[in-house]
Amino acid sequence: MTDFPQIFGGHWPGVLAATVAIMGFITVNALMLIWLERKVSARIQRRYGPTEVGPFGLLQTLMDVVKLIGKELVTPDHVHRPLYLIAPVLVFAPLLALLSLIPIDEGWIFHDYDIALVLLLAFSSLNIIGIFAAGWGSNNKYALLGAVRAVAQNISYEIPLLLAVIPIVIMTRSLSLHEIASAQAAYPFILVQPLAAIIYFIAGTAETNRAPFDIPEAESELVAGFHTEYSGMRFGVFFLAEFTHMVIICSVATILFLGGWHGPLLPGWLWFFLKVYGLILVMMWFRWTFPRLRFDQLMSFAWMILVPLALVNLLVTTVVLKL
Amino acid sequence: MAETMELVPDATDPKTYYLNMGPQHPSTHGVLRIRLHLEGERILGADPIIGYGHRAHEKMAENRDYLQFLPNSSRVDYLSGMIYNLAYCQAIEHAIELDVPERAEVIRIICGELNRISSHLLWLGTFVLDLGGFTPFLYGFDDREKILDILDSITGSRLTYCYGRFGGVTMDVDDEFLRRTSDFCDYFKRRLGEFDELVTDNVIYQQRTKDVGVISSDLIQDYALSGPVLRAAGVAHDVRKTEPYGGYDRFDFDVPVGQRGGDCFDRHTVRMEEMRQSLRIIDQALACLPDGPIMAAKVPKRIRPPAGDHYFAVESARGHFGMFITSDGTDIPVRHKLRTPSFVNVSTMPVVLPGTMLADTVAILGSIDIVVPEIDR
Amino acid sequence: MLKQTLTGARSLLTGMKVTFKNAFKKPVTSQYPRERIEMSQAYRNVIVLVEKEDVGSHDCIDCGMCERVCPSFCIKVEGERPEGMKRKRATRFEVDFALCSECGLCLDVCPTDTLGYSREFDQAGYGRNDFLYDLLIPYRDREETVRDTLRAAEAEAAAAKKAAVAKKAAAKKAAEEKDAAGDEAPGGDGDDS
Amino acid sequence: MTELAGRVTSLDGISAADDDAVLANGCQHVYHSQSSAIRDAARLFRDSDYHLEHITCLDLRSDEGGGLRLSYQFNVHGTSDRHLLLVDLAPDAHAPTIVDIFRGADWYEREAFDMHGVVIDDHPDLRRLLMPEDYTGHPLLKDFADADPERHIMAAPMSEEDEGDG
Repeated sequence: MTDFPQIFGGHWPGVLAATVAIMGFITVNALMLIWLERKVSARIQRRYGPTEVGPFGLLQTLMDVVKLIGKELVTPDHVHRPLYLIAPVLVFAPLLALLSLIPIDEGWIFHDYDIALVLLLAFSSLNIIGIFAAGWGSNNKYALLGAVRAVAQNISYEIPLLLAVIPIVIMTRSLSLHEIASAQAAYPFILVQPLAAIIYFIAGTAETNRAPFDIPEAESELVAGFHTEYSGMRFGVFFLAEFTHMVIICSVATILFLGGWHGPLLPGWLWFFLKVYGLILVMMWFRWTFPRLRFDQLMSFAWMILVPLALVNLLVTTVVLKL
Repeated sequence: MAETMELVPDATDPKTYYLNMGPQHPSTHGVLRIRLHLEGERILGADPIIGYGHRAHEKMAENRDYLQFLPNSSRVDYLSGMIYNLAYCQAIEHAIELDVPERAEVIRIICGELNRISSHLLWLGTFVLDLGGFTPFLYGFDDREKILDILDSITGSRLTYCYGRFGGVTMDVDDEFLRRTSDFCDYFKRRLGEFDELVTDNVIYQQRTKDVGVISSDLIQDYALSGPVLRAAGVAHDVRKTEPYGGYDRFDFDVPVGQRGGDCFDRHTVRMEEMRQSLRIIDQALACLPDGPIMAAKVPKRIRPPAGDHYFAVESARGHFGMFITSDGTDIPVRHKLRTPSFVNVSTMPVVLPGTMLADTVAILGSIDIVVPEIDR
Repeated sequence: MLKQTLTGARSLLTGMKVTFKNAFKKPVTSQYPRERIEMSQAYRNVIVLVEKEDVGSHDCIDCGMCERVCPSFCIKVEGERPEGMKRKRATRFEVDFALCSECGLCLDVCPTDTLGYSREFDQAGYGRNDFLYDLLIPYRDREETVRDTLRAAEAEAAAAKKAAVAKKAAAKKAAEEKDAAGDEAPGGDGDDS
Repeated sequence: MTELAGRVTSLDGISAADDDAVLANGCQHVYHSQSSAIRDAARLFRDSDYHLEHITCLDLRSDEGGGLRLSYQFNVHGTSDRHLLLVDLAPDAHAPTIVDIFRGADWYEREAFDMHGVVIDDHPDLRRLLMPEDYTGHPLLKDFADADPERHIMAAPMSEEDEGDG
């Protein structure tokens, strides 16, 4: 294996360089995704979307970010200051670590841990602490409601998410993302695990708080949910985190079910990104098509439908593998 | 008796809290404020506080002569301004016993029904928006825009039409208008199928609306509900049928009723069906549009209804809209009471909301199709 | 339960099909400053004084009907009777468009039909006084010549009328004389226009 | 006169209005009522499946006297049979509540209190409806003076010469 981490080594300068690279990717990626989201929604709704800044309005989000950065950071009087200030950081920080775990192509990975999948699931649950800190620290009823909903939702949907991942782990006998992806050279696992793939994708959409599961920030009832009181770039960081989280969920889905970088003709990394952004497009398509579920329906959907289905799937997988 | 809330929250009960929904809130459709008493996400009490959009239409009516109130009439409810505008004209014609030429009557019906469809479309869009679906909102607006273009071509305005006059209408329709209207009808019949696919059949949409916010038949008499809210509860009452005004008795249409006992989904199906019935009326009206004048020959220059009370009701897009005009024989009314349907529908909220979830509040408010300025007048 | 889930899933897919189809249709919005939509023929905006062919200018006679009928009280008209003329001419016609509600009642009552709607649609301003329009501006510079021609026309019309009346009276007188000679009826002829 | 109208007029304090004296265009039956009889009448209408269409308050005060008047209008679903109950009140207006009979009367009564200053006795929650709670005055009274008279534009009635048929 040509070790990508060798380029940076295990040393501090390497870690720094990796961090910078990931930060750069996160920023550019979020800018493009926001543009894409706006274009997709516009086309679905038979509008044009951004057209003015740059070709096809590509630079529109850059301008928006410049505006957000230029804005005064307002800290309302009534907030719990430490929590309020640290919340955006808490939401954003775990995502940096997560991106470093994703193999983009054969050997293109910063750190190929043996337990990468566990690490990934653990880290991706961390940002809920940030969301709750934002809701609690804002000292605002809407924000608090949004935060409470977010916590309940994320905890509920972790379970089907995990249950959908376990069959893959059983099949490959590995927790390393790189190895799981490599194992799919012949065929992607979605062909043998379609149910797990669907459950993973639904639960993943819920994990990222995207529509139709966007109840923590349900704008029609909770104004803006947990980030009601945030403005300027603090709000921007929440936004950045949401889009990065989307990339992570879709990357993992690609690795687990869609065969990672495997594909004919095109180079591996290109296949990988094609699959990831294809999934992201589907998520956007969801968002602009469906109404939002109610909170209790969301919970019962997780516990009454997704968890039993995932359990049955797990059972069937183990039985079949044992035979 | 509706349980009313104390003005000071009960600080001793740490499990419950008060939430001011509005006056600035994305889903109150204007500046409505509802004080919600909540336990977690469950609503224990609701107290709508209105008046933020109060524009004193009734006081204005007492300070103007009858003709000068005309532009106000469509501003009472700006989403179905045509219906309200024509209703005021019809009320005055009714009071001074002025006959309207047949052509003007049919034109009024076409415009009124187009306006009803546009109002229902806006309701559909905002209601799905309240439930979190953004796209049907813009599809609804797109079709509504087509109606506004058609109405714009004869009235010159897009929202607050001042199209009716006592004794007729201001401008005659031309062939272009008739062609566009019938084209729209053909198009919209197909389009409604698309809305059904995208919205009505959607499982999430059904989950959010079925058995939610039941405004049942026992509230009907208490509150004198009207319009789609009443019909969703199962009573086939339509002012256009019970007291046909303005020539509605010439047309053949059905009054849809709800099948599920008056929940949000019933109100949805009733409105969808009403749009189809409106299309039916327009089709018939286009086929039978007579020639002739569009203004009555003898319209008195000074409108002086005989002294006494005059009540005139129409079926607006939201329900029974009544005008209670008390005249003393001069050209300025003593009192011009506007009995608006949203006012009645929102006054049921303290009874309907308790026991539902916070997200349902938004759905229920959306489903009864409130227009806040119409509540406040 | 399973059946419900399946029909639910199918309805979701149908919804996605609808949005997918719409995503490839042409957008219905227009890019405003670049494209402009043509205003409808009936379009209403701030009122203007229409140039009348027979006058060569506006034909506002300061009757004050529009001022009185306006529900928003946003019209101010003043006029004077030019020397040697019977009809009045407006010397001031102002509309506070910030108050106007475009109801069109003023157009309805205008006896000379000289009021019309302008075709503008993109007024904007920084204060409420920016919408105080003086409708006489386009006619100011030719007002004197218009008055001269009107005066001449009026005189001509009056002369013609007088001649006609005189002729009529003469004919009547002749007829009366013919009918009953000796019966003197005082002819109450005087132009009462 | 229908059977219901007969029962209404048989109540104490209610009499049918003379058709010639009172014009109520659009209403089939008109009654004059004492304020004490409103509740009985409302109960009767409720038992006959009628609903309360609106309560309107009028300011009829003039130099010759007169006071406020409440108009209660009842109707029935399915057909149309309007009954209008006119209740003349003294200038220091008090009226009984009918909220316990028709819950929908709640806001109408609060509106009458807010706009005309009619005190509704025994109303469970008599607050202002449309105006802010700290507002003084009752805007729909004829002698209500706006705090800023400059803003208060009165209509200029048309002059007598304009009268005539168009």
